[in-house]
Amino acid sequence: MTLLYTEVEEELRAAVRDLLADRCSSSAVLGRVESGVESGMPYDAELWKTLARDIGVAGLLVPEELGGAASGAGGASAREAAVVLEELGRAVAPVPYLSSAVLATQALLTAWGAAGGEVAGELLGRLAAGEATAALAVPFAASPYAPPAPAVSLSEDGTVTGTVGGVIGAEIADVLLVPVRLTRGTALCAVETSPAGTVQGAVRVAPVTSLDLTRPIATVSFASAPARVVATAGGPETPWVREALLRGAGLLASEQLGIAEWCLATTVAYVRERRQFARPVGSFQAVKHRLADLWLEIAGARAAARNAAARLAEAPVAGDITVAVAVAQAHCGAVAVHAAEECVQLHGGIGMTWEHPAHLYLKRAKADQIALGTPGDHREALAGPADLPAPV
Amino acid sequence: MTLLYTEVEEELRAAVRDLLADRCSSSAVLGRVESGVESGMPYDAELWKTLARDIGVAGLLVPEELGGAASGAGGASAREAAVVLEELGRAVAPVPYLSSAVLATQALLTAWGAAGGEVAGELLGRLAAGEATAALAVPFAASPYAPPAPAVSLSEDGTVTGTVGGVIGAEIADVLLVPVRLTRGTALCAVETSPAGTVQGAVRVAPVTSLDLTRPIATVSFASAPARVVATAGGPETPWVREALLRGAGLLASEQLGIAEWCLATTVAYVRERRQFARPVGSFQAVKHRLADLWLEIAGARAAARNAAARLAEAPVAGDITVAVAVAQAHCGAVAVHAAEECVQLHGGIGMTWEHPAHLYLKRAKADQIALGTPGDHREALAGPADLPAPV
Amino acid sequence: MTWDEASVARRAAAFLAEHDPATVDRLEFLRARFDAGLAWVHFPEGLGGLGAPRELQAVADRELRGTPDNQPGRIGIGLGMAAPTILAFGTEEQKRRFLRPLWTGEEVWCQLFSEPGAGSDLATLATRAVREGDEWVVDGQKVWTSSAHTARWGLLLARTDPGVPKHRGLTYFVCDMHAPGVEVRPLRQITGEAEFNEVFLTGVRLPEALRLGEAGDGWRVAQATLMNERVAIGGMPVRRTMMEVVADTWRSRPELRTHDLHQRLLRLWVESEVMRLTAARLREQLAAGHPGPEGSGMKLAFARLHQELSGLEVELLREDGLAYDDWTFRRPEAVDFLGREAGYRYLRAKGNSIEGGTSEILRNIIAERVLGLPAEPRADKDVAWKDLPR
Amino acid sequence: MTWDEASVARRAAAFLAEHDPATVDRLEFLRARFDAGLAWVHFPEGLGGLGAPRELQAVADRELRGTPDNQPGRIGIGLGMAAPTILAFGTEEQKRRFLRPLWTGEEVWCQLFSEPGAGSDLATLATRAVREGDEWVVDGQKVWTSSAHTARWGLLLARTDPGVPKHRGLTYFVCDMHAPGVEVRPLRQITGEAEFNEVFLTGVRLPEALRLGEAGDGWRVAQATLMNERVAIGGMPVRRTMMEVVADTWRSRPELRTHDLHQRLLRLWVESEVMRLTAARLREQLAAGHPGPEGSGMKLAFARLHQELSGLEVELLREDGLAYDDWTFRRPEAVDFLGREAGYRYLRAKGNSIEGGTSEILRNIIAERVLGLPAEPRADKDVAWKDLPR
Repeated sequence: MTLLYTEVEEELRAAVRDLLADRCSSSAVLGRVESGVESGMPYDAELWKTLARDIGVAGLLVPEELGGAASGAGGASAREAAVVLEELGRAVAPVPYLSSAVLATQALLTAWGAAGGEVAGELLGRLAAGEATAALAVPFAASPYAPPAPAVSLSEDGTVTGTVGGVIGAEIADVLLVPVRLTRGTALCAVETSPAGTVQGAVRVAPVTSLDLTRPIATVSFASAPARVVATAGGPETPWVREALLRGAGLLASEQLGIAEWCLATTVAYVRERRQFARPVGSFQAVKHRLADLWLEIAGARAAARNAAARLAEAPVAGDITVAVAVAQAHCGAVAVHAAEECVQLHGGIGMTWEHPAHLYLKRAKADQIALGTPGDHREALAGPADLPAPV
Repeated sequence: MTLLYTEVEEELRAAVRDLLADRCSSSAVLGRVESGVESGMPYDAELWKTLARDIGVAGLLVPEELGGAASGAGGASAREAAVVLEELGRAVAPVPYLSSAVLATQALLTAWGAAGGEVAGELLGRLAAGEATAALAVPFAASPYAPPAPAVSLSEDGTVTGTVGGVIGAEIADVLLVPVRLTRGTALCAVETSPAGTVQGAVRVAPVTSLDLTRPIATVSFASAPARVVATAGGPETPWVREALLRGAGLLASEQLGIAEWCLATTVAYVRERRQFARPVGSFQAVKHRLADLWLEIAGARAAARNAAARLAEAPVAGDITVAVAVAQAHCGAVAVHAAEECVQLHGGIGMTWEHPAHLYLKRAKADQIALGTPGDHREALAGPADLPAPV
Repeated sequence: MTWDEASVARRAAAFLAEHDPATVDRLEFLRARFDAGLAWVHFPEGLGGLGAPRELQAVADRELRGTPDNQPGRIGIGLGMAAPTILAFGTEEQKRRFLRPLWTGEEVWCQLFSEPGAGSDLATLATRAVREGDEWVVDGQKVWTSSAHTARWGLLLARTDPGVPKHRGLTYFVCDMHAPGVEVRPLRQITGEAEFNEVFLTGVRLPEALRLGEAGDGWRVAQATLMNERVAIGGMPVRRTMMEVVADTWRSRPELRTHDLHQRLLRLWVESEVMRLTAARLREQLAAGHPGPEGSGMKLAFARLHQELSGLEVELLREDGLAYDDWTFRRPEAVDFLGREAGYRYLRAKGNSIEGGTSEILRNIIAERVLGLPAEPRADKDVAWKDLPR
Repeated sequence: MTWDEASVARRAAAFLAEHDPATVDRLEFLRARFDAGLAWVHFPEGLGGLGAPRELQAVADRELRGTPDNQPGRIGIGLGMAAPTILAFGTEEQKRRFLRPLWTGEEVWCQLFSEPGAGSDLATLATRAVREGDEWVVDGQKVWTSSAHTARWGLLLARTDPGVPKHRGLTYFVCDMHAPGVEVRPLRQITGEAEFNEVFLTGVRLPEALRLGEAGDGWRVAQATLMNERVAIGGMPVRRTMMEVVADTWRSRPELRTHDLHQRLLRLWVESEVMRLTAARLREQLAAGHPGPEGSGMKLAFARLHQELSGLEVELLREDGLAYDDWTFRRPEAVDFLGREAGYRYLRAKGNSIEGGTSEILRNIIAERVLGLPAEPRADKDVAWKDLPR
């Protein structure tokens, strides 16, 4: 296991970065934010299509046998997905990668690994090929250590009914994966949203005015929506959700790393140029020391995020990944926010304006801090593995 | 109520400061530390005599009717005691002011306020006049929110037996005030240590090698030592101890303020003079900003310590002083340590040497952080009054 | 005469006897109050005051409570910055012309200091004012101007002599915001709304009579304005503190509590209390006649606390913290921390460490003016402004 | 030849076959190991090495585990700083003279760089070396010299030309610590003990043969020494980390636990783990041939974490934290965080952010060399050392 980037990973990074430089500049993202509020479609569907199909990022976690790129023998893995997330974070790219290719995909992978995973396999194939986009209908703020009980019920006629708030990626999803409660146990259901397979009004995605302009949340309601059962579990738990949240949290660290890196690089570039008192602002020692401290935090974030990705890659189905994930999230969640806050502050007034992209990163970083468990949740989860018991 | 210093308080400060400048320089304190380790007497008894008798600091909390200077009508109060503690902190003066004139005195004042307080009254008179020095035989690390159960027992023959660790001021005490357990309830007993009234070996004060060189702790053992009962209580609590710890904590904030002020002033003076890279070190912006932040913390410490002293002065016997005390301790305990740590760091190598007095302040500040409840204990105590309940 | 509490109270009673707020028109009432010297009692007679000690203003306010007020939130810059500056540096004529409608709220003021290239280093500003006969012709761009779109007058700092070091070539003007060549554009912020404006000045002609203070003395006049700005920010009355807002959220949502958040909240509660006590002590010092640069410290502490608390609130709210109340591009008249939700508070509080002097500049001020630490080496003090590196 | 794991292992086996550690005298064994090229395999042949890649040293160490070692803790400065500097800048004769007894531990080395007036600004040092014939006469005072009292040789940086800017007038010497005029006095620290010394140099005569590198080139030679120092500090192997020590205290004393301390400890555990991973990643980078100034970052993080953890441990211990283990004035040969108690760790850790480059200097290095931020205005770069303000 290495904490460095492999050559293959660097090539993938270059491909994604080139595409984003071309199609996802700050001004493009700001424009998308404006139009997205009006149209109700916050994502750049064309960009997403290019990423998913042409570069093939959607299938990085999906096994080769299902049409993806993942394999235990040197194929793609969570390490590559992490690199993609770094780049997407660096660009605050409005694409449903985390929601579809990570969260929904991980839920399906867990279901596929269990018995009777045919539906999961079929869905994974569509996702990997970039033919469909999915979303996991679970609040983005849910903690992997306390996944919410399903709020949706499955009727005997095979339809689902109920409402889930705080969901990401639903606006662009062709398939919604919904945890549902059964009389005994739980299930993961798949609901198609595209016109062909659905009843009018059976699925409603209501956008919520969101702190994060580039990845807003929505409320998803099901009213007797036709559903397929992807997997079932006998107890009150929803193992697919827990696994998706935990692995999603581990990979989110790489997105946070990307955010932090953009903020540091942009701030460094600004304070090198900006002059006050006939000197570059970046020559003032207090500014230098703060940026040095931030650099050190980010060096730590890189190591922690790489470690989480590597552990996830080593344990494609299960295994003890909690420590690596929790350490990465406890650290990276705070680092991204710190970096974005310093970026705004050290840009002075200009960083407070709508036209400067800094606020997009601040909002994304703050939302990410809450997403998939807060840093506090992840620290708390370490008390056991670190053998540092709480007071009694 | 004012948070400023009154003229009377400034005069008292000037008198104490002049005496300390004369008799308690850094080099004198370092010398006392060396000789104290050998002789077992860490305190400067002569200096203490002058402070207690000539300047009259020992009686600031003792009512005029008992020979002290305190009165509700414009006499001395906790406000003046706080000013004395600021100056003693600023000089890390090796005198038993906190142990005798604050902790022991407060325990006696609480006992005197209750029924049958004649013994307390007599002792308070001796203390106020500077004729005797007392110590409260309770661990200095005890929290006012969880005072320890008495570790000493009172026999029917009127003698006490048992051991108390972590006590300050015992080496120089003529009277030890010991909380004892009774068959039913508790009592506060007074044990004389001076030859006249004691049995050989009945009281033993064993010095403990201490972090704080200028106010070390000791272990006090009683073996059938003759004692007088000062007060009794029916329940398991020791109200005199709780009150002494809480009020002592409130006044300790002023000592911490004095420590922090010395550290800031000394550091500022040093970095103004010390040159590196052909500039005063104090002209480097990172150093300036850190010292500005420290100054702000200390401005807060002054307001909080003054507020605690003023509240204590307004409520000479009881009343709700917890918030003022807890806020002052939660803040000042950390500020003193921070100031001492910055003092060592910004002095560079010289601050790490035994010859420079910075370490005396670091050790005192660190010990004070533990004393009479840690900052965490005081914060915890605020959850109720601030109506910020803990998670369930 | 020497005013005391009783005599100010009598004056107010006599005024009320002659002007019944229930019947007199609001504006007439305010003008009469100004003329009676009960606007700001420490101002001179004839200029809205009585020449009384400043602290007696509280007596006048108490006696006149419930009568029409001048909506101080709307005209904060006029009251807090323009009025003391005009009083200190204005001509008799300027004082008579400007102070009355300023106080009654008939004329709103704004401040035209900051520029895109001159933020913390205000003295390096580039807006030019060139004398032509008995007029000045002004060209340049200002930014972060609140109330510019409602203002009748602006406090303008402009460069009149580029050939001398930057602090010495500035002159202070009252800018006629209705003059041709003044263009105001809203500046949208990260909160979605636009509290502030950019102001473009193109060939704006200001008569000599609108110069405030001597030509070349603008920096000194501006210092008075800025000092009053920081006092105003530090001493602003608040209905509820940020701590109270967050504490209420904590109390009302027990299911969101964790030990991590609890410990952090207790720390911030202590800090908040310490800041309250520090501010109270500072006010006592000011009242005792010992003002000082300590006000900079309060603004610094205030910004930090606001940011920490508002950040914690969003985190505490979890799913609700992912939502925002409104991104609509609006033009509010004042900051409203309490009327909006957690996300807004978090974003708006970021400005607290930038507006009215960044926290970095405030630390410099504390280090140099309070602690007496040496200034950094300066390359720009004795160089003509036009020769400075840019 | 090209060395690989197998051939180094064979070499070690052959060496062991000829030198049975059970029968050969310890010093003889070490000398023979040096001569066999198994001391530091990446050094040239004849100088204790094989000219092999650095990472093969681990193979030699593994194969020779359990045999007499050179007690690296005692001779850390020789191994970590003197050896690479001599290898890079020494003459053939100097390498042959010094490296063998250095490695075997027969000769201890110390470092004579810092002075009372030259700490962070090392290049401003004032110790003079004046040439007289083929000798140099040295006068000055050095400080913070560990091992000076046991050292045979010192790495000395002295000023040989005060008439040029400070970096250019320095020369690097090997100082004979047994020469007349060298006086070593212990320097007591806040921990009570004296790890370090002051060294007074009075008319110390050093032959030309002890000059290391060119006259006037001392700064460049010293940079090599310092770079190796920071690598050494960052990469020091530890038996147990400070985190493990504090965690053990936490586990063994349940009655001392509070939520405040628990939350802080969890934060530090995460930081400690992040630092471990960062160091592991840095080592991978180094092994891959991409070294960099990032090592400064590790030292910075290490100091902070050590200080936070040791401070928390004292606080956690409460009454036991008020005690100290020993104030006796002792002269230890090495720092021992583990053999002493919490109070010692707390005090000693304060030095971590000062020794070997203060945290302030390390932040400057990161800001300038890693982030490329501009240097501060410098007044001392082009001024002759003798004309600098003091």
